[in-house]
Formats: sequence, C-alpha cells, structure tokens
Amino acid sequence: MSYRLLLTLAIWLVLGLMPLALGSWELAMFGQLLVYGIAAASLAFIWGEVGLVCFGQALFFGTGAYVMALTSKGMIPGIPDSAWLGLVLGIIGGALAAAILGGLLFFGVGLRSAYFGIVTIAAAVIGERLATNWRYIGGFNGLLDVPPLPLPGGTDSADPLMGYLLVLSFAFLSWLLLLALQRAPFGTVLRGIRCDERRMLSLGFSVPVYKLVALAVSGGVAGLAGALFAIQFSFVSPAVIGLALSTEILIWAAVGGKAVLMAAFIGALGVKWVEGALSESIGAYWLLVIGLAFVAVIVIFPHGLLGRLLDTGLPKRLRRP
Amino acid sequence: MSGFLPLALDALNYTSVLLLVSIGLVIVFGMMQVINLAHGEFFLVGAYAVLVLQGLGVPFWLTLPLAFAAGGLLGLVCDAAILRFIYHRPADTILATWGLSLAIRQAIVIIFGPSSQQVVAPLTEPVNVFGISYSSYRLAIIAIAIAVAAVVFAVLYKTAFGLAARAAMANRPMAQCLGINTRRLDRVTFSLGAALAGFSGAVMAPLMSVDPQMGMGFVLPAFLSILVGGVGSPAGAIWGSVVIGGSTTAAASIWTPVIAQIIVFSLSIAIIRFLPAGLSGLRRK
Amino acid sequence: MTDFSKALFGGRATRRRFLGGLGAAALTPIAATLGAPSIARAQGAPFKLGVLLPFSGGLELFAEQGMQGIQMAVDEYNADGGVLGRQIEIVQADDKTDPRTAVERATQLIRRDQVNAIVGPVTSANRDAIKSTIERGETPLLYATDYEGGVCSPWIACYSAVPAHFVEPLIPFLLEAKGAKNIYLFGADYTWPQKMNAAIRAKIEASGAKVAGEEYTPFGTKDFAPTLRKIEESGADFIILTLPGADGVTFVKQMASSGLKDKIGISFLGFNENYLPGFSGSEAEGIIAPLPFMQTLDRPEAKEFVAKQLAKYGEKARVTYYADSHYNLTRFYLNAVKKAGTDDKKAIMEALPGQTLMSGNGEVTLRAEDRHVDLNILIASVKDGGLSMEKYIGKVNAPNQCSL
Amino acid sequence: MFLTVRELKKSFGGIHALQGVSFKLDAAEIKCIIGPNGCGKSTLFNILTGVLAPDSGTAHLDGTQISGLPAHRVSRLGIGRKFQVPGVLSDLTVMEHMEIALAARDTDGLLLRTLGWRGGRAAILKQLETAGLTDYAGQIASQLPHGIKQRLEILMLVARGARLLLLDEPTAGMTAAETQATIDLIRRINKETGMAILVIEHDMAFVRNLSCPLIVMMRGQVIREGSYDEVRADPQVRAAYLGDHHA
Amino acid sequence: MLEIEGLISGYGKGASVLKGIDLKAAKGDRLAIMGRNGMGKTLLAKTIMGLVRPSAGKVKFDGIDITGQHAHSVSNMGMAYVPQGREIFGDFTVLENLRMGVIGKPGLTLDLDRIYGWFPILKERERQRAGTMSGGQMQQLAIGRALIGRPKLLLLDEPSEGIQPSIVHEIAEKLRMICAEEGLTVIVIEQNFDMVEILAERVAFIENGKITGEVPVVQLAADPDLITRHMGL
Repeated sequence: MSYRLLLTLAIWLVLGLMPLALGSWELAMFGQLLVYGIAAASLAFIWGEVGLVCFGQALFFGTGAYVMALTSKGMIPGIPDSAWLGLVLGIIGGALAAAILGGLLFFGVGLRSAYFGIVTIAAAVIGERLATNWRYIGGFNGLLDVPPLPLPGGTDSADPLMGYLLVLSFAFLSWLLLLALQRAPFGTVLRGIRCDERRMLSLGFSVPVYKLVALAVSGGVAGLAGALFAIQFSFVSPAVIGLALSTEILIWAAVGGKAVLMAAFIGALGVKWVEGALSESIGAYWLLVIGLAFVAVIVIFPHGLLGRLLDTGLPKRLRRP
Repeated sequence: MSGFLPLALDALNYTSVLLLVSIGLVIVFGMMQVINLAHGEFFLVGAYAVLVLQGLGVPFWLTLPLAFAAGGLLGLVCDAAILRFIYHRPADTILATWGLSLAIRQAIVIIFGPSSQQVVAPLTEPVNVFGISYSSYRLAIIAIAIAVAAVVFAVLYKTAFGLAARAAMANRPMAQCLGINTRRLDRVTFSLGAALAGFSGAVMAPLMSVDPQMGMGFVLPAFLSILVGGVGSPAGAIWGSVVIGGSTTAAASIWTPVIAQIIVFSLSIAIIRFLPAGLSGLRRK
Repeated sequence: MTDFSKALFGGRATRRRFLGGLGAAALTPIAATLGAPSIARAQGAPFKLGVLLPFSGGLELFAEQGMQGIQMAVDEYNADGGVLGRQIEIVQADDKTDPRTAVERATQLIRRDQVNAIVGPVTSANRDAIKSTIERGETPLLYATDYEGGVCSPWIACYSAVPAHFVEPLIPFLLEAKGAKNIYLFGADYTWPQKMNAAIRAKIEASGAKVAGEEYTPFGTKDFAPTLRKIEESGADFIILTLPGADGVTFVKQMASSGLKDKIGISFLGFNENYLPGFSGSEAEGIIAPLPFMQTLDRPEAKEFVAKQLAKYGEKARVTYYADSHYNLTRFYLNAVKKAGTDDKKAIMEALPGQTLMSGNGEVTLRAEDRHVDLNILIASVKDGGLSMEKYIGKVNAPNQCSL
Repeated sequence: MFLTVRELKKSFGGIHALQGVSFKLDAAEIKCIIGPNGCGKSTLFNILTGVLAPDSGTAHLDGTQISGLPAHRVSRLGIGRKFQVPGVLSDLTVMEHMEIALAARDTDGLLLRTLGWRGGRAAILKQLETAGLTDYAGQIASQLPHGIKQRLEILMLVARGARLLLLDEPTAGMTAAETQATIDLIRRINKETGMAILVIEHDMAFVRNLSCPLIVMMRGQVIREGSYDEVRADPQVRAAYLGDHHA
Repeated sequence: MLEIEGLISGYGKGASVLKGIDLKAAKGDRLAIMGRNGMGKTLLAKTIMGLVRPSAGKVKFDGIDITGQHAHSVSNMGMAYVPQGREIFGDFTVLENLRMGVIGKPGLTLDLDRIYGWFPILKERERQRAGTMSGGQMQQLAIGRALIGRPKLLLLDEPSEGIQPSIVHEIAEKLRMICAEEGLTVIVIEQNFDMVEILAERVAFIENGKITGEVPVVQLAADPDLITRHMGL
C-alpha cells in the first residue's frame, strides 16, 4: 500500500474519530462542511478523469437538495413524505439532471471543453432562474423547515453528532464508489477519453455514452450532497442551484487538487474554514485576500495544494511488474 | 407591444452596449484563448475612474479616454503579474481571472465603499427622433459603440498591429516565425481588452448605478454574445451582440424580462450547441 | 478634493469605526470590573449578542446602518451597567448576503459563541434559511428589516414594515394627493416585491383606480429600455417600484434619461437616505417613499436619535430607518432581558412582547400576538437631493402576521 | 472478398481528395498502399474507419457495409486503426493502454460490460511480454521513445482483436532495426491471428522488405496495383516519387 | 552562416528525436537535407527556428548563438522559414500575407515590386484570399512572404509537397535564380530529388536523428543508386 493511500485512509480515520475530540459546535460545523466536501469530490471525479470543467455541478447539487426537500415535506404528489426516500430520490434527481445535460451536450456535434464550461455556466444560470420563478418550490426564498433525517434509535440528523456521523458515512461511501470507478477498467477508459476521444472511438468505445455516464455518476453524488445539504441546513433555495455555488465547488476542487477525490474533498473543508476564519479576523479585507490567494494557488500549484500528496495512483493490477 | 421603431431603437441600444463590452472580450478570448472572468471588473474600474476624475473636476467626455487608459494599465499589471504564467492552461485562466475579479471588486468596496456613487450624466434632455422621444445619451452610446467598433476594426484590419494580431490568432507559430513577438502581442492584446472594458464601463456609468457589483450583470450576456457570434473572428462580437441584444429586448418587450432571460440563455445554448464555431463560423463554411 | 478623499477613505473609516466600537465593547467589562468588583467577578462572562448581517456581498450598506443602531443600543446599556449585571458583547458575523453562509454563521453563533440572541439578517431568503437553525437552537432572532410579512415563530421578533404599513397609507396618498389613476407595478423577481404588489394591487383595485401593468425583472438587469417602453405605452401615470438596491438606482437613472420621469410619477418602496448619493442632478427628484423614519424628520424624538447617532458616528454619518429599527429592536430585547431577570432564552422571549418604547418616530409597541410592531409611517419625497416630508400618517396597524 | 472498396469519392470544399477509389483485400492478406503526401491515403483511412462519410461509393467488410457507420461501430465490426502521429494516450501508462485495448476486445466497448470486466493483470502482462514491452509497463506514454510508442499502438490494436488492421505509416521515425522489428511484428500478427492488414507507407525499404502486393495512389486515384518489382518498374510510379525529371 | 553542434531535441517530454546533429552552412551555401519520413527533419527546422527548444547542443547563426532564442528574434536576425504545408494565412489576402513578412521587422519597407518581379502570379492575385489559390501558388506566396523580409538565410521544409511535378520544377529553378541574385544561403529539407537537384549544391542525409553523410548533388545525380541507398528507395 502506498504511503499516499495510507495518508488518505488516515484522514478518514481521523475524521471518524473526531467526535471523540470535538464538541458539539465543531461537529455541527463539520457536519455542514462535509456536505461541501462530497460536492467537491463529485466534481473532481469528472474534472480529473474526463477532463470536463463543469460549471453545472450546483445544478445537480441543487436538484438533489430540492428533491430531498420536496419529498420529505410531502410536496410531490403520489410520493410519500419520507426523508430516506427523499435521499434516494435526491441521488436519482442529481444523476438525471446530469444525464439530461450530458445528453444535450455530448452527442452529435461535440463541444470543445472550453465551450462545455461556458455552456454549463449558462445552464446553471437558467437553473437558478427557473427555481426562482417556480412558486411551488418556494421561489426566491426557497423551502424552509426541511425536516431532519430520522435515524434508528429514535434520534435524528439534527443532533450534531448524529448529523456528523451520517454525513461522514455518506462521504466515505461516495468516496469509495468514485474511487472504485476510477480504479476500475471503466476509469481507465475515462482517462483514455480525456487524452484523446477520437482514438477511443476508433477502439470501439462509444465516447459520448461514457462521458454521459461519468457525468451522471458525478451528478448523482452531487445530488446526494445536495440532499444531505437540505437536511443539514434545513432549507433549500435558488442559492444552492446557481452559478455562485458552482464556481465555489470548482474553487474548492482546484485549491485542493482537481484530479484527486480526497484532495478536492479536503480542499472544500479547508477553503470554507479559512474563509470563515478570515472573515472574522480581517473584516472587509477577507474577500480581497481570498481572491488573491486563490489566484496564487492556481498559478503556483496547477495540481492543487494537496493533489500530489494525496494522489493514490494506479490500482495494483496496473502497477509495473 | 410597442411600435417597431422604438423597439428597434431599444434593441439597437442594448446591442451597442453589449458590443462595447464584448469586443474586448472577443479579442482576448479569440487571440489568447483566455476566458477572462475579470472583464466585468475592468468595466467596474473604468466606471470608478470616471467617478474619481469627475471628483477632480475633469469634464465627462475627457474621462472616457482616461478610463480607457486606467483599464489598460490594470490589464497590463494583471498580465505581468498573473496571466503570463498560465496562458497555456485555459481552464486555469478561467479560475484565476475569477479570483482576480473577486479581489478587484473587493478592493473597490474597500476604497470607495459599497454604496452607489454618483456620476453626473453629460446629456440629460431626451431628443426627438422620427417622432418619438428618446434618451439623448442612449443615442450617444449607439454612436460611441459604432465608432469604437469601427476603430477596433480599423485597427484590426488596417494596421500592422491588427494584421499581426489576426495572424497570431490564425497561426501562432507561423506568426512567430515571421518575426512577430507574440508574447508582447499577448500583453498588448490583454491590455487592450481590459482598456476596452474600462472604456465601456465609463460610457455606461451615467446610465446605471455605479457600485462594486455593476460589472457582473454584463459579463454573462457578453460571453454569450461572443460564443453565439463565434470567437474565431472579431466580427463574431457584432453578430453575437445583435442576436443577444435583439432577442433580449424583443422578448422583454413582448413578454417579461424574466422570460427574456430564460429564452435568451436557452437560445444561446442551442446556437452554441449546434454551431460550435458560432454564427460567424457559418459564413466561412 | 475633499469629496474625493472621502470617497477614497470613507469605507475604511467606517470599518475602523466598527473595530473601534468593538474595542470599546471589549474594554468596558474591565471598567465595569473596577467599578463593581463583586458582581463582575461573580458573573464575569459577558452577555453575548450575535449580529448576523451582510457585511459583504452587495448589501454592506444595510449591514452598516443596522450595526450603527445595534452598537448604539448596546453601548447605552453597557454604560448603564449592562444587563443582569453583565456587560453586553457583540459577536459579529458576515452572512455574505448568501443563505448558505447565513446558516453556517447562525450555527456558529448559536453553538460556538453561545449567543443569547441574534440580530439580523437583512434579506428574507436568509431569514427563511436560518429559521430552522434558530428554532432548533432555541435562540431568539431579532429581525429589523422591512419584509413581505407572515413570519410567525415563537423565536422570531420583527421590527419590520410589512406590506400593510406601506400600502395602506401610500395608495390613498397617491390617488388623492397625487391624482394617480393608473399605476404600473414593477419589481425585482423575488418574494418581497411579489407579496408587496399583491397587497398594492388589492388596495388599488378596492379604491377604484387601475393597475396598468405588473412586471418583474431578474436581479442584475442593466437595461430597462423595454420595460420603460411598456410603462410609457401602458398609459400609466404612476409607477410603484419594488426594485431595491443598485437595480433600482439604475432603473430610475434610465427613466430620467429617457424623459419618462417628467411625465410619470414614481414611488419607490424601501427608498431611504442610502440611495441618495447614487443619483446626480435631478435624477431622484420627486421620488415618493413611505417610511417609518427619516433623518430629516421634524420631531423631537427623531432629532434626539439623529443627534446621538451623529455624535457617535460623525457629522457626515447617515441615519436611516435601518439604524432606527435595529436600535429599537435591540432595546426591546435588552429590556426584556432585564424584565425576565435571567438569561434563559425562553423566558426572555416570553418577556419580549407587550413592551412600548419611544422610537425615532413616536411610540412603538411590540405586539404580543405576533411579535411584530405597529409603526408610525410618514410619506416623504426627494426634494433638492434630500428627503422631505410630504405627509405625516401616524400609526398604521398591520394585520396579525400569525393569522395570514 | 473480405474488404471491398467501390468507387469511393470524397471532396473537401473544392479539393477532390478521393476521386473514385476501388480495391479489394482478401481475408488474412497484407496489402500496402503507397503514394506521395496528399494523394488521399489518409482520407481513405478516415472513411474506412468511420471518421468521415464518403460522398459516394461504398466499403464492405465481410459483406457488411461499413462506409457511413460511426467510428466506434466500425471498430466493433473489427477494423483497427493505427494513426500516423504516434497514437498513444499521452498521460496514461503502457499498462493502462493495454487494459483499454483488452477491455475493448472483451466487452466490445459496451459500458456495462466494462464495469464488470476483470481481464486483469495477467493478460496485460502476457501481451506486453509477447511484444517485448514489459520493461516499459509502468511508463507514461508521452515519455516513451518514438519507436516504442509506435509498437505500443500496434500492440493495442492486436490486443483489441481486429480482423482488419489499418496501419498508417507504422514505421515513421523508426531506426532501421526498429523498422525491421516492426515488419517482423506485422508478419507475425498476420500469421498468428489471421488478421488482414492494410498498410499506408512511403518508406520504400519497408515496402520492399514486407514484400506484399502494393496499391499505388496518386491524387485521389489508384494508379497501379502489383508487386514491389512491378510497381518499381512503372514509370508513372517513379515519376510520382522522384519527379518528372527522372521519368 | 549557420553552425549546428550536437543538437539534441524532441517533442514535449518525450524522448529525443534528434540525437546530436552537426551541420554547417557557409554564406551562399545551398544545402539540402534529405531523409525518410519521421526522421526528425521538420523537428530540425523547428528547432533551428526557435519553435522547439533543444535539450542540448548549440545553434549559431551569423556568428551569434541563437540556441533557445524565441522564433521572432531568430526571424528578426535574418532567418526566413517556409514551413511544411506552407502555413500561409488562408483567410488573409495575398497582399496581407506578404505584409506579414515585413511588419515584425523594424526598418523594412514593403518592397512588393521585387517579389512580384519573381512571382507575377502574386501580383495578379493580390486581392484574392490566399486560401483559395492552388498549391503551387500558395507555395510561391509562402516563399515570397519569406523573401520580402530580406533574410540572410532561407529555410524551406518540403517545398515540393503536394505540388505538381512541372510546378516543382519551375519553383526550384526560380529559387535557384533568386538565391544566386541575392547571395542567399539556403537550407532545404526535401524528399523530392527533383527539387534538390536544381536548388541545392550539397545534400546532407539524416537518419535516426543524426547526419549520416554529405554528398555533392552532382555526384548524386550521376549515381542514382546513392540516393536510393540513403533514402532506402
């Protein structure tokens, strides 16, 4: 096992043991930040594997959040008001949103990657506008009082410890899933597509289908993050579906390491934490500092701050004999 | 539903504004493949330059060239300090210029405060055109936009600099082999793009709230304009502005601004989707 | 040159003022310790008041104004020995005008800083977003911005102008005093304008006048030409604008530039002194706004409040109804703490309603039934670059917000 | 006939890249297409692999029409192509390349099957060993020597299991020794797998040593078919290569 | 005029394609470089020109070390490049293409008559979009564009590619005449012996990234087997 993988596992272990050391405030905070971590990791999956700079991640995240809120508030006709069902539907909703976007963009005349970025920017703005104008789902103010997720043993996710453990388990599961896909032959095919779509076509891979599925998986995980957001933050509003969050997710992944799931995950936690700390300590200057620091990271660390450190490399079967 | 002439004037006006903003964007994107998300902040800097200069007693019309210079200077600094290191990483230029936009905007907040500031409008009385009363400053904007576009095109198509710039856009290595210093050209181009953004900010300042958020409303429609028009050619900015400006105004007149935004964005996605080279790509085929 | 340097350093000076204020707040406990050692040593921990306002993200001005009011109230109580024998400490948090951040910061204030109450935020979206958080955290939320109405939570008290406060006096005024017959409603595309316009429409139609049109625009719209054209062609003689912030300024500027403003009257809901510096020349002249307070209000209590504010924040400071509402709501709350005699949040929340105090504009009572206030309203218009009184309305009773 | 190409025509703008090309190829046969730059060889390959659709004319593989099908479908029917520029996936390792090739073979490129595919390490290593590339297994493709890149690409196509191999200048940039090794490799592939092979080349030494039937193309047309010696003796062909001067 | 010593170069991070090139051309020399496809001929031209940075070795031009210099400085020192595939600006007019030859170089005027004297077809097509011309015309434009910058050395990469044999002949004759008139040094990379025979005096063969031999053209013309041996034809 490489030391990088050990390091990654150690981080999970530390995250798992945090409740022993932390008070309820830190748990509540981390319970919220981990949600963003999942979103960042979902982006790192398609950014790193397929090379897609996607500004639509919040669209998938937001779809998951809205589906979760609507389901658990019993607002979707014919669907019982179950929070757990909402979680499942949130994942499906995110995946579906991604699949629709991918279906529109990947087939036929393919889009170059810079265009993909810009088109997803426009899509994110449209999503935000639609959510703002749709009164049934709460319009601009969104839906409030999203109930917490009931957990076995009579507690629910509103409890800081339970909420933390719940989100952490889902973060771990998402990481496992995405990592497994990265390390499966499927992941190898995706990396091949990132390098040269034409050649992969000539080897018999239907490139658009692969890209679509990769985006849908990423969207599903982002949808999960959105659903968890809804129960951790107890509200959804157009602010969770638009361009602002999309850009933030990109930033987290870029600062952490855009090609490495764990790096992006930690990137989200780190950036949010630093933002909070700076906004308290230096007042109005914090945005200035964050902006410049971010530029510096992009220029100086193309792989992100943790990209190299946490890159677990290839699976064993693909290592040099 | 309004009569045709006022509608046409409104559409022409918004088209002109978009053209002013997007012409700098298309030059930078087309030549350097840099998606400059800080374009709106260069716009902002131009508007605040007018504010400062008016405070010093400089007459409005004189502030326009100075705002152009201010934008250009800032562009020069950004190029030297940041962009020259990442020109070859297009995805990173998006993110870096986004960070830059954050920093510039907040610097403005810190220096000038967050509130709307006052820029004195140079032309206040509406005039009569073809029997309808129309804002004289809006007419001036149309004229300015056409003039700026004409100058930019004259520079691009009539001068040695323009020839070199277009050559670098078409075939960078070959331009270098003919003795064109493309590095210097990049710097000039980026500064020119920033200067044009600053200029457009200055032109728009009297017609809108001058505050730190003012640039953001223009960046997205301007980007859509150049993508719809096609980034391979400076003329793309014209086609794109006509389509985006015209359809926004028409849809907002027929329905509402909200519906207009949704229609225009969807229309743009469809055009970009089916014509990746934009409308100006059609002509070349 | 002076104007320029003010523009250049204005923002920073404001910042320093806050930091200075905080410094003072931090120092006063020491003074108190020296003065009253026995109590202070027994109950040394300060009484924490969370402030969750948009110190960045576009609404900084509202945050500054609100903070002006809160800080003054807290300083006055601290000078008076604080509450429960403890000094009051402000814990400031920036919600970035973003609902997600608002929830994060609210969680932080409640769980980490263990504040006794939170004052803020400004936008409805942020208030709705943090509602569950503060209810679960069982921490009072003191909301002092005008909004669309309908908030009814045992943990939230509002010092807000709800639609009725503005609509009830404004519409008759426009119809009778200004002769409006055909009114166009134009607003930003979100909840407050929509609810506001629903109330306005009902009132207009009940009064026998006409609504010429109703339209909304996305945030960040920079070109209003199509809307202005529609307004002109609708035959409207008045516009009621529910387009707060920069977009509203842009709209009015473009309306003035098109010449339409000379023909059609304009009433701007939520307009206050903060907007004035954004306009040049006569662009803002004649804008009519219903207000619960204004800096130039010619009443003794208003003069006193303004004088105190200017003494504290400098002669050039602006004093808007945001300062007044946040000042008053903070005082209501601190009085309730004194009345309850305990820092038990629930007990304080129960002691809160039913109080009456002198605001910057007449006596105001915090109603028991819905924890909202009945405000004294005036109608002002812009004259010579400042707000001046058109008509003093007096107390307006809004319906019970819990039975909406 | 295994591969039948009939009257393929294709033009771009005003340029007629192919002006009615016809030829045939038997199963397990090797043929070489030669011609100067710009004679239409690459366009022909692009049509045979589904990258371009012809303006008119047809191509059939084993009775199935392949002209006009999308590239991945053509590939699944059994046509593998080696590109002119060393066709490797620049930031992937040699082993990843082989995994992609083997996965394409075993799953026909179908996504769901890729997820469950467990071809694995043993098969990859075996392939690398047969091709003598074991030493490079863990290297990133962009860092490989030129000749190795070429061989890796051919090996991928073999591993992918094509019935017809299209090789676009397989020895460009190789040393004489590497060229000879490539010829041996092509012969061996042909013998061991029974794959038909169509080579584009203009290195005459290679063509001679491969000693297979030749198709000579010039300006979008087939001007001559025959053995190396027949073709070399043809004045028209010499002109195409050495200029009129020597004709 | 041009001295190359131990030049090692390759594309990107990949292995070296040029493995130690040594080459010399005196003023007025007309040197051809022949070799099979993929032997690194184009890379050699790009490395000399400054488009590709060599990993080792030295390039001296007119006595000055230009190793690792940017292409535009190399061009401004008097080296003109006619690349493979001509790379004219297809969207530009013929005149604009010619102007491109001088605008990067301070102090040069657009001496069109000189170029039109050599290539009258360019005068005829002055206002035409260059992309619409035939291969031979484009090649003349590419050469004209290089010559209008008054170079000391002309570097041509496969000028005969995709051009009808009769035109190849014509272009070669014209180039020879121009070089003689102007005292120009020429380095031409070619596979087509027709072009080489007319234009060059000397041929250097490149194989496996190294120069394997230099032969006077007369000798090659007399003994066609020599070229077959070197080219593997």
